[in-house]
Amino acid sequence: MSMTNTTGRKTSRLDRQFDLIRRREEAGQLTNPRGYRFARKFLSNRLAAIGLLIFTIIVLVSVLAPLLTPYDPRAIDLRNILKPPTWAHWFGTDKVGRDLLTRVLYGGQISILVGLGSALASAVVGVLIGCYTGYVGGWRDALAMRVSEIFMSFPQIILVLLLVAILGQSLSNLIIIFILTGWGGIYRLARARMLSLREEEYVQALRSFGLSTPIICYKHILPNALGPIMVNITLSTAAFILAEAGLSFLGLGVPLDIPTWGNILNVAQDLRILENNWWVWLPVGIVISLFVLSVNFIGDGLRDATDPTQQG
Amino acid sequence: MTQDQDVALSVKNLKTFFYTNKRCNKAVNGVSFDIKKGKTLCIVGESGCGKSVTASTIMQLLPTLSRIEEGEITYHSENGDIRIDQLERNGEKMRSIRGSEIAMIFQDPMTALNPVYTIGFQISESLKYHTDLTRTQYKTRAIELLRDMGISLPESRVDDYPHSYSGGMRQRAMIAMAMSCSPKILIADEPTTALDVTIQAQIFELMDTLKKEHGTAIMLITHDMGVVAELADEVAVMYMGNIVEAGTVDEVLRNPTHPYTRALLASIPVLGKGKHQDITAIPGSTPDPYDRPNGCQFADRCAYRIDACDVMPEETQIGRTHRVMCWRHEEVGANAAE
Amino acid sequence: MLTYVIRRILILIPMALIISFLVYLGLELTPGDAVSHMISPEMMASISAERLDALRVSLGLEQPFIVRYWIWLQGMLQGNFGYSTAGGVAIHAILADRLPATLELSAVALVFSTIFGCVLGVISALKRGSTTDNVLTVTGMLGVSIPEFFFGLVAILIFALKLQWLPVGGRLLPGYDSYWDHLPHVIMPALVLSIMMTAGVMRYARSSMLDALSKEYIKTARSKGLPEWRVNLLHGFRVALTPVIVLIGFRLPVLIGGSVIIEQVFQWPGVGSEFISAVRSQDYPLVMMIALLSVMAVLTASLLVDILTALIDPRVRLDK
Amino acid sequence: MQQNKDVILKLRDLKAHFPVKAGVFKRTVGHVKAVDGVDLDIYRGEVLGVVGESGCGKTTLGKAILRLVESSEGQVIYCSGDEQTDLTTLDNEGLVPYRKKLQIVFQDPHSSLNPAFTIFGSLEDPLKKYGVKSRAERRKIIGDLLEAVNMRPEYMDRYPHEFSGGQRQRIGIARALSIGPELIVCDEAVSALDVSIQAQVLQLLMKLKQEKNLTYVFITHDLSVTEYICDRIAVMYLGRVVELCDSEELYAHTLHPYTKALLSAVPVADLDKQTDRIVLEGDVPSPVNPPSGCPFHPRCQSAIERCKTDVPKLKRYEVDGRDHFASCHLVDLPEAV
Repeated sequence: MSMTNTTGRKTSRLDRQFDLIRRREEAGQLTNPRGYRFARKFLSNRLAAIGLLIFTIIVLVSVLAPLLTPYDPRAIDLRNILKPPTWAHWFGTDKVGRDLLTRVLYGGQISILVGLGSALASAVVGVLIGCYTGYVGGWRDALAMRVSEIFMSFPQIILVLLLVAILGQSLSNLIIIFILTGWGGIYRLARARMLSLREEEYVQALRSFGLSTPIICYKHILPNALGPIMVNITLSTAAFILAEAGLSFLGLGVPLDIPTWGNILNVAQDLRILENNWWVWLPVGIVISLFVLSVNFIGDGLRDATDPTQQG
Repeated sequence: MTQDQDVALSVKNLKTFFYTNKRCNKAVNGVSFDIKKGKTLCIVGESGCGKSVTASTIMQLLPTLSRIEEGEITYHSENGDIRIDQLERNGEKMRSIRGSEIAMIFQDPMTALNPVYTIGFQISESLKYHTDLTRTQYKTRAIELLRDMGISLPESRVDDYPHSYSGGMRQRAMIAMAMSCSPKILIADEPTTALDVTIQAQIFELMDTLKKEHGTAIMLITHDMGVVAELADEVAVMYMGNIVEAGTVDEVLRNPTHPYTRALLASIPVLGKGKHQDITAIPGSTPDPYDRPNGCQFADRCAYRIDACDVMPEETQIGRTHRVMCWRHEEVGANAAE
Repeated sequence: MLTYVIRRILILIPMALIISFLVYLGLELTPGDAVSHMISPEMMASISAERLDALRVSLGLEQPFIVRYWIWLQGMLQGNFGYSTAGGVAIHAILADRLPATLELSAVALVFSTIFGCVLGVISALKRGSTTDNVLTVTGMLGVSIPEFFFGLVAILIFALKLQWLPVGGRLLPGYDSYWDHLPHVIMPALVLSIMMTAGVMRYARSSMLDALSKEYIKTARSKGLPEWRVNLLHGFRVALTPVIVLIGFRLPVLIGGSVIIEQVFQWPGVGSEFISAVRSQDYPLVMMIALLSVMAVLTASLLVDILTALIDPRVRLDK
Repeated sequence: MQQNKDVILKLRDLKAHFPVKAGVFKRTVGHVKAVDGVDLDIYRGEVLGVVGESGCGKTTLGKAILRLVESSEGQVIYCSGDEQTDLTTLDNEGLVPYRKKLQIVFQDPHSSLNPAFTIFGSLEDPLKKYGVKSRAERRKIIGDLLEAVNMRPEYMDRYPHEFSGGQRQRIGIARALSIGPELIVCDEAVSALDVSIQAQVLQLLMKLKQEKNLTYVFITHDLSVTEYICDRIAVMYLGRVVELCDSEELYAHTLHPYTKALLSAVPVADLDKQTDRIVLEGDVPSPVNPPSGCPFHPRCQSAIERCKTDVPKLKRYEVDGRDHFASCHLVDLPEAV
């Protein structure tokens, strides 16, 4: 079937796409898509699908670490110090002969826990406060806003280090600190969404029935704000994983005896290791980057899938 | 068809399709009409009927994921005919027509003006690209234009930003911008839908004056039959991408020959006819553009439906200017005359 | 406009006061003798216990908390930031020594990332869906996903250790102090820091630009027959610029955070690496002062951003 | 006065002012006088039209009746038999029994339904609140409601985006009906619909009114629709009612110059009925600083000196033996009537 292009302009890549769509449309092959529009759009985004795959793989191998490797992440083996990758030790061994692959896998458990856990927990805090104060407005809103402004005017790493200096170094402290520094962003997002959603007519309809504020704002309005909130959770997961890695790299994050991705990288501050023993820091650096990249891909995919203005 | 001397722009069998979300929407599916000098052509129809797309197509202001499939848009300029559909979208030739030969005003004056520039700046942009005026003359001309459009204190208003203008004033400023280079054709895409009736009356009076004084051809897009009755010289009624009926305003409103036109006129309350006027609702709703009926697009809602309606009716000329797309137009027309 | 600026400043003052109060609270709660925060260690060593008590009284330390805070605040405003517990050095001297290095690094990164981020973001948005756009998008994504210190480590390995083009770290060797001598030192940390920032700015500039381009007035501008560059830059970019500037203001904390780690990686003698060593040695006065300083920097930056957006966007300026 | 009719709602000097804040300290520098002293009686079983241009306060008036916006002064008195309750004095709890009697239908079919819930999900919570405990019963009620608005009961498990504008508007009406109200405020209920759908919804509203003995306050800017559907019409300008009378009376003997201009400005889809348009000058003034005297005087073509200083009161006139209220000094002049 030949397409008549009477306009006489040269055909472009876009034109060829259009021709294909039109041909299929006229042949009746295209029907209104069924099923979840959201899932379809998300998975048709190639990067998001790749991201989801990488994310799943890394999470799975970390969680299943005890089944996948025969080594103990803390077992010191002084006969095998700083060995390059071999069949026995795929990622080689570190300064005290611990198997690096094992440490990367077990480290993933902690790093992902810190990243995902802090992101979810700070999202819960931020959303609970943001939804309510954004909906009711008035002095509660003003107060929450001021408090978040104070938290957010500290650069995150400064506040984290400040709290580390005061509270001391431990895994739970780190998560608490991340929640304290992380709730502000998602609070603002939730509040901003509320400010526009509370003007929607269905909200006024609910108010005209005299329904209670928590039911209106958490049950009825919140689901409509979930899209951007989900995107924000993925982005803050990425940010927290980077922050954990950075802090542990400096030796100020998770205590050094617990393996985390950042703690493994800590030794790379030593220039001799940096120059001579690439396997100690390069693989784990790549794993962190890949994981954060996959989370960011997922976040972008979520944003496109939840944004109704996106076409394509 | 013989070419009238006073036709400013003619559209023949125009098809514009949209390709969003990997689907093909035949938004405009073969429409033909002429815009005549010094006359107002009203294109009337409900949302999604393709009336705005037709306007954007003439200006080549379509979004990226859409294209002109077929048909001709010919602009009869003083220096010979120009086939607009063959010009490059944002090419030099198209740009030289936009704004200077054919100008457009939009539905929502609140969003159609750039909030970060003064009204004067936005008017002078047109002047800069289509006239030989100097920089200093821009402002004088902009003030003149604003005064012509009935804006009080134009000397100070010209330096204001759009958000300090009211809706009616913004639409006047839009018209000032559109008229700045004395275009031959003015396309108005629902220019008063966002405005109040008293302001709408002001804007229509202004457009009427422009038509009379400058001989501008006006293509007015509207959904309001009242506006058609008051302003149009000619009417084209659109439904789902086709012009189902077209003709002079007398022909179409007094003797509607397409069932859709008839049903539309019967479904709207008319001011002054009192509480007991007969109103007949049109059953059903407009079809999904991706799941259109095969033949006549109105068939599913039509009281005159027959089996033949499964095939798209042809356009029939029933008077010199009156044409209709319906298999049973004779019976419909006869009923209307009763 | 003036009302607007005054309003912004008036909002800022209570914020600054509350934060300084919190910092003082932190200082009081952390271990250490309050006197030692306020007088120099030499003086401390040379006086007797009775004199010390007398000094406490004269410094107002036996007074209620809020009064002590007031005295401390007055000192702060006169430039008396107290003394570091670790080295016993006056904090203002440490800052005077370290601040220029940090400012140098941040300024380079800020300017570089703003310009390149905007340019690349705009290109990406204008060529939406093209190969250029896809490549830029994925690159940008990589840029925000690789930890900055890892990026720095790879850079050190390649350019300093393997190729030996640039020094591993530090700012100036003793004895060399002309600007050209220290240029090689600044290149790597500044570029690493800039590239991280650029990716963020680019992603944001792209979406902001796409947003602006979808507006109705873009259609109006085209309908006037304006050339594409004018439509895209004067009508699109000009409007897209406001959120980008706001973002850059918001990213200042990120920049400060990034520079803390980058300074450590490259042994750059700035405030950031000082901060980390202060945290490690639990030198609370210094930790608090640097934190306070960074907050003040953020607050000042947000004020500047507000004024800047008001200047380029009449809606902001004339709204109030 | 029409004493014989049964009043359902009395508005007495109702005002809704919103503060305008400006300056360095965000002090209140003035008030948007959205509704500025409205006295109205709404009779049981009637359709009262409230018309006016944007910014005249008609929507605020409708929402103030339901306490969706808080009024700053005046009373909204709900009458039932001898019982009279001022709704503005009640707290949220006290208001609950009256919420049941008064409901609202909104303008925008796209934002009036929650996109995250099915129709059942959106409609069931009010029913729960008003005592329908079992889920099966709620499904039954909602199914019946959908049938009442000419839709299939099984549609209750669909999401709003699966419906067209007209269908959504009918669902909005079903929602308003769900707890059996006596009075429904229709806030521009058909304005956002396509003309071919408008008539369907209008006829549905009329049918329901007959069946359920409802009272409507019909807020709209479309005078043609008002004439067709309303028994009485109140014309608003800058927060006040400037003219109030029976629908036919308003069109037959227009008293207020603003109403005259408004009526003449409406484009009529009838070639034989073209009238001379009265084109008003200028825009509606800001409700923050309404003009002195009669708020309409700067745009009024027949304004006299007195209009600039004296605020005209809404007075009763008798035209052909029927009540007709208007607030205009000119009507008092002997040559006017």
